[in-house]
Amino acid sequence: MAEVNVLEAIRETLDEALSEDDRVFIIGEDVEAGGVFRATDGLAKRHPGRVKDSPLAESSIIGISIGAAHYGMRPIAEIQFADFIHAGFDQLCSEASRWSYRTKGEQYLPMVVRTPWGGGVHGGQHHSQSIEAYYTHMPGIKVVAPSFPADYRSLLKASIADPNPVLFLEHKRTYRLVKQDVANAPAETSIGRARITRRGADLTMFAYGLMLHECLAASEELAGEGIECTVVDLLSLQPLDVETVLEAARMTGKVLVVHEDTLTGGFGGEIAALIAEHAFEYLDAPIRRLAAPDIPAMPYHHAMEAFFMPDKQKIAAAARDLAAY
Amino acid sequence: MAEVNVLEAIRETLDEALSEDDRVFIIGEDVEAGGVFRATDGLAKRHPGRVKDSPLAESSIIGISIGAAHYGMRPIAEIQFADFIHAGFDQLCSEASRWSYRTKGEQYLPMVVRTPWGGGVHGGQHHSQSIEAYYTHMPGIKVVAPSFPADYRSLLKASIADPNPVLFLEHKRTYRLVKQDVANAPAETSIGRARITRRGADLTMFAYGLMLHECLAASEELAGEGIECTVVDLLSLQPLDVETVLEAARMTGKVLVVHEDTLTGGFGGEIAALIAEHAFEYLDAPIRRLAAPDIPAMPYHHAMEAFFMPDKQKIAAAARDLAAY
Amino acid sequence: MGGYVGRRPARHAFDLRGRVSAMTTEERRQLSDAPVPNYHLSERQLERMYYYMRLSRSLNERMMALQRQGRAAFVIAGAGQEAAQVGAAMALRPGVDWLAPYYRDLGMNIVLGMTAREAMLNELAKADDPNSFGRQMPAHWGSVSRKIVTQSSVVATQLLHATGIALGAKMRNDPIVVLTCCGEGSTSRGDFHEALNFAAIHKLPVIFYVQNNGYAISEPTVKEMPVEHVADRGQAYGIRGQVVDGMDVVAVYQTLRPAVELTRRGNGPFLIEAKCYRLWAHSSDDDDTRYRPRKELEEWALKDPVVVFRQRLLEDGMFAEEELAEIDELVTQEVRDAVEWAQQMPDPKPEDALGYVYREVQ
Amino acid sequence: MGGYVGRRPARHAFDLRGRVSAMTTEERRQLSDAPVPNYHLSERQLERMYYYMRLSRSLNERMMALQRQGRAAFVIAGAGQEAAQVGAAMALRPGVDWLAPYYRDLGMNIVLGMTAREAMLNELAKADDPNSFGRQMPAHWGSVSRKIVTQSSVVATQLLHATGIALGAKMRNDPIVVLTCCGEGSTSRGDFHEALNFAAIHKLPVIFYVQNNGYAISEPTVKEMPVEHVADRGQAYGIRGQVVDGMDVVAVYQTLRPAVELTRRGNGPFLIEAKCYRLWAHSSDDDDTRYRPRKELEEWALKDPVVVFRQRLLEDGMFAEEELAEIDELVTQEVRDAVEWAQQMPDPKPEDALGYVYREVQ
Ligand SMILES: Cc1ncc(C[n+]2csc(CCOP(=O)(O)OP(=O)(O)O)c2C)c(N)n1
Ligand SMILES: Cc1ncc(C[n+]2csc(CCOP(=O)(O)OP(=O)(O)O)c2C)c(N)n1
Ligand SMILES: [Mg+2]
Ligand SMILES: [Mg+2]
Repeated sequence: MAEVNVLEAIRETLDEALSEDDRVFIIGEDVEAGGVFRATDGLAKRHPGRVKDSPLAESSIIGISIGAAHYGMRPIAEIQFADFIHAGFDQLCSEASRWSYRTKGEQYLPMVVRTPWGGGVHGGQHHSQSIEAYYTHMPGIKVVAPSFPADYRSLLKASIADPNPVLFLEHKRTYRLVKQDVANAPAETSIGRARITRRGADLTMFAYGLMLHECLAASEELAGEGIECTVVDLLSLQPLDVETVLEAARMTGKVLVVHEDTLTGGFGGEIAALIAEHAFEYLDAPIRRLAAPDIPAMPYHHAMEAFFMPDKQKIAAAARDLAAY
Repeated sequence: MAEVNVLEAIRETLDEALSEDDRVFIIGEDVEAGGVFRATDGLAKRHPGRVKDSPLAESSIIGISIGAAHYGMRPIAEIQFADFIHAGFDQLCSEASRWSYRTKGEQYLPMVVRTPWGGGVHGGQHHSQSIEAYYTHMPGIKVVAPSFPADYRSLLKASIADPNPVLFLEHKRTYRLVKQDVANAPAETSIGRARITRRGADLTMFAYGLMLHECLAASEELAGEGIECTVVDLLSLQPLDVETVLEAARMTGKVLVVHEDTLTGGFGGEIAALIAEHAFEYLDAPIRRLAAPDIPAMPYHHAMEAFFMPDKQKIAAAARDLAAY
Repeated sequence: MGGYVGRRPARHAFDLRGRVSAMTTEERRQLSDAPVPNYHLSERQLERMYYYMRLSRSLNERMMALQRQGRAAFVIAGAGQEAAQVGAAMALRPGVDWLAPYYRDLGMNIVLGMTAREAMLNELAKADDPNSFGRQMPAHWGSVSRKIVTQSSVVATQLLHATGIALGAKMRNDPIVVLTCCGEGSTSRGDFHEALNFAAIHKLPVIFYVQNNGYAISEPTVKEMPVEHVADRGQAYGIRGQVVDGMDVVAVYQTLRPAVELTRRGNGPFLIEAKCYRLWAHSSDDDDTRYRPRKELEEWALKDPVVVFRQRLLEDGMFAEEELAEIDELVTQEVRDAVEWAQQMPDPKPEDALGYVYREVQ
Repeated sequence: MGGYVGRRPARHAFDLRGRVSAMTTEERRQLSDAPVPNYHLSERQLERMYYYMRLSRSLNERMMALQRQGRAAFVIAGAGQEAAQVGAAMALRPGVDWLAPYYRDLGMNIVLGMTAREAMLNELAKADDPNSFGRQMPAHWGSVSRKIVTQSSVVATQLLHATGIALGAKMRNDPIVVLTCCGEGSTSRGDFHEALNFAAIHKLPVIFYVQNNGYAISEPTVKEMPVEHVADRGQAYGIRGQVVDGMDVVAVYQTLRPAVELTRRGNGPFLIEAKCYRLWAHSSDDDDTRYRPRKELEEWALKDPVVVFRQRLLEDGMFAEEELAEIDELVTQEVRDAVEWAQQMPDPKPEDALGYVYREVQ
């Protein structure tokens, strides 16, 4: 049986990449000891000198990865929590995202920045954040956010092989929670492709990360009530599979966009706007966004955390409303 | 005659604030010599010790302003170009935006970060950026982006008086270009209020900064063709005047959102999404966004710069299409 | 250290000062405020030092126990750094000077007036936690009345806030000092550099106090810096760097005290490094057996600052065993009371997640 | 300095090397590769130095003239820093060593092979500008073949890129050196600290080369740093800090040359500060009369590195006036040709704004 969880899928993929390509190396805080989530457990020993502890300085982790990628290495940077990537924002925005553009592709950066994002682990304000909206608004950076172990595997592979900077988002709540029989998983996917994970005629949900699982759970429940949902796993947020997004919206005419990030300025706005412009004639109802409230993500106490996060119940409730419209 | 340009309106308002409240001070690069755009010209001499040159370090400009505001001062930080604020992203996101939230308002930060944004001045990739999308997605920060001198004045005053961190965006192309007879200007506005600048029944444009002027110019032209436009000056992006936005969308049923920032993940997505959800029944056409293409902002050569930026012609063309829908 | 009683809220069950006066039957135990030879501290100060350190440690122990029992979600503790924290905080003028601490600084908070009950409200993320009302993880301190600056989890950002406070104070001719703390690993961050640079250029009244506990999570100091001492980093800014034995509360106090007053008098910033040791894992989430040799830990455990200080007070004849045991017992009761009390206190309601994103415009 | 001819593209109208050989009628002028006493540089090297400096200055002068005529939008120049740039770049092995420069480094680019024509394509943002094809402002260098790293306008970020290149090279046992440059003001940024810290911890082959020209736009050095020398900042990392007279091209070369080779041999990073002076305003947009005393400028103008080096070569009898005049004339022609040629070259088309946001997946 080849059932693995998200963390195992990541660790194995990293191990393979280190074995297959000696330009690949890992850099980040505490990665030699295995990282705080153990994603790099055992790799320092198996690949001596190629798993490198960095000082506690995120701008340097990104900036040095840029230099190393430019030189010809294939760095995989780990930012311990997505919440701490902010100090590297400038290196990502001013530098990594523009390297190819400003040299017309003569200079380029095959680098990956992996980071655990999202909530549901009592991480409080600084160990729970969703950061995708900042980086999907940064042409030149790719942003990937899988939900299932097999996709973590194929997209991490693709990210390492990609000649561009890829922000690889790992939902920390799913690390050990979500398992999959990888052998029987759907075919490998590639960066820029979304997947219609479930088909139903009544409405279409869009999600990624933990929320994809909540959407699937809600859909299951709704099916029992006679409401059939289409669920789209976006997988890759930048580039976004706009065709699949529009097709899935047109299929049902009713759209529910779900994310864990706060509402205003969140990535859901982009999805909604695309649909409102390019699938307008097919719409039978207002485009509904379900997201966290506009407060700094996310309170620590479990009751407030639960209030903050969208979940199966909240999704099902929104979907019922929408279906009844 | 009280005609002043944007720069003069800002300078006079800063001067007044320094005179009226001895907790106010200015900090930033080259501000003592007047700043690269001369916004603080003469202020160091008129207010000794209260206009402070900082070292070339943006994280410190923001972080020190946070400390000073916390202590009880009213710092006005200047970031020389919006393009260089990125190194201060962490201090704004992790700290300034959460100060009040994480102490339930017991601790708070009356501070302003002024910065020149936008293109059209041959500033190339790093002296032309639009940064509003990053900060409108940061609950706890207010974001203001006026278009006319009188609004610069009243909103800068309001920003300095505000007990929260305010990002005050000054469109550098308009600094000397846009003039107004301030004495006869519309009434003072406050943070969180948009203004319907022009009324017309055929379609509604939303814009801010330089693009607001381009929208007005396009509307003038379109009026000659019999297309009557409503134009909304958003003024304050966070908090956004959602009511006025929805009202203006409902008035015409056709919406054109314009911004200078790149399309994907731009603030226009939020406007479009709000309308697609809350004014859906009133819509007679797809919601159209006109924005810069998804490339790192913005190329230096004037031909490519012009290609990048939306302008009167492009706006008029999009509006004609929309009106004909 | 005026205002000692005043700073302890009335609901506090155990009043060390009350206990001390009850104890003064014997002439020799009339705790004096005069400096004791070899210590340059008074008996009263020494007793307080021990009490604060003991309370800090006991609170941390009890928090960890609660976490293991599943009654608290997360603990990050100061065990091993009590001397560094208590000695430094006692050099401040409470209610006057400012503190921009870091997560391990429970000991500093206690010196500045945090009660055991408040510490437990914080640990349990209760609605009345005065630091963040359950909005932040435990050990993210903050208090307006005690002049303790709210903080995030992002290390080293507070060094800039402290610098900004010092700038404000200097502009207002306010004779205060700002003490700000971080770990040695955190000195790798750009904000450390930018803060020290600015503070030194403007000769601001701020003390950068680095508690070098040997590790940044799993990374030993050599992975964070190419020089032997954090204090060496001061040379880049012309800032006096000082190293002090952070396991010795008396040495810490004696180093910080003159630094605080010199800084207050306008001599500009200090960079002080307290060499100490993280006796526990990084946090309740961390398993330090993966990276830290047990032998090293055992050696350092012999230097446990609370134990060593107790021993020294006894050996020097400053206090009798019973006297210290009485403090220990007092602390035990105080902590027990705090846990029982705090556990009954209300949790935040789900909707308490909302509000105060912006402070209302007056 | 092999490959000198090879690095000059064929389309280049004037070949200094050709000129040199045409000149060798007189025995004494047979330019030798042997070190000259007092210089430790060969005649050939000295001639090149003068030529590079002269060309750099003349290009900058012509660019500024074009800007004043409205034929170029923006100029940021290296005037006053030619000695610091040419002396340093000549210590590198071209095509082997890497350069992560900053905007003023026209002189370095010339040493590493940039032609006058290319410099003018860049200034005029022409479609064929090899640095950024008109996508970036002038003086944002970059060349794959010359190992010059693309850069943004954001100061000091390149120090981390250089560190990353050095890390890669060390991992691959590639015996290269990375030279990276910035101004003194830029050393205030966090990225400076993070780069030096990492490079020193890992003993990487990178030289941090700071051209201290006295100002960061309007801010004199005292507003950027509390120590006298940028080189002092190295102490925080145990990095050898060196100060060199950046107005003296020979001194610069003699300081950089051993540093480059020591670094190549694994001795770890250097921090070298070249004391020079920004002879012009910050850029074509800046009016330095607002903040810079004319007297100071006049004093420094007497030390103009191009003039002083020319004088020295004459006084020491290294070259005759006619010989240097011939180089001057050659440069004048070269620049004139470059301007004429570049102005005819195609501008980018509007749609050239698109494309290459991502490199195609192979
Ligand atoms: C900017 C940032 N990056 C990473 C982390 C995760 N983190 C929390 S504590 C820590 C180590 C801090 O080490 P040190 O500064 O020595 O303080 P100590 O915990 O040892 O007291 C790390 C990496 C963080 N909180 N902030
Ligand atoms: C991060 C950042 N902030 C501000 C600027 C604007 N700026 C451009 S050059 C400069 C001064 C740089 O001074 P210095 O490092 O001494 O270099 P110099 O120009 O004197 O050679 C400033 C403030 C910038 N380019 N990048
Ligand atoms: Mg530590
Ligand atoms: Mg300079």
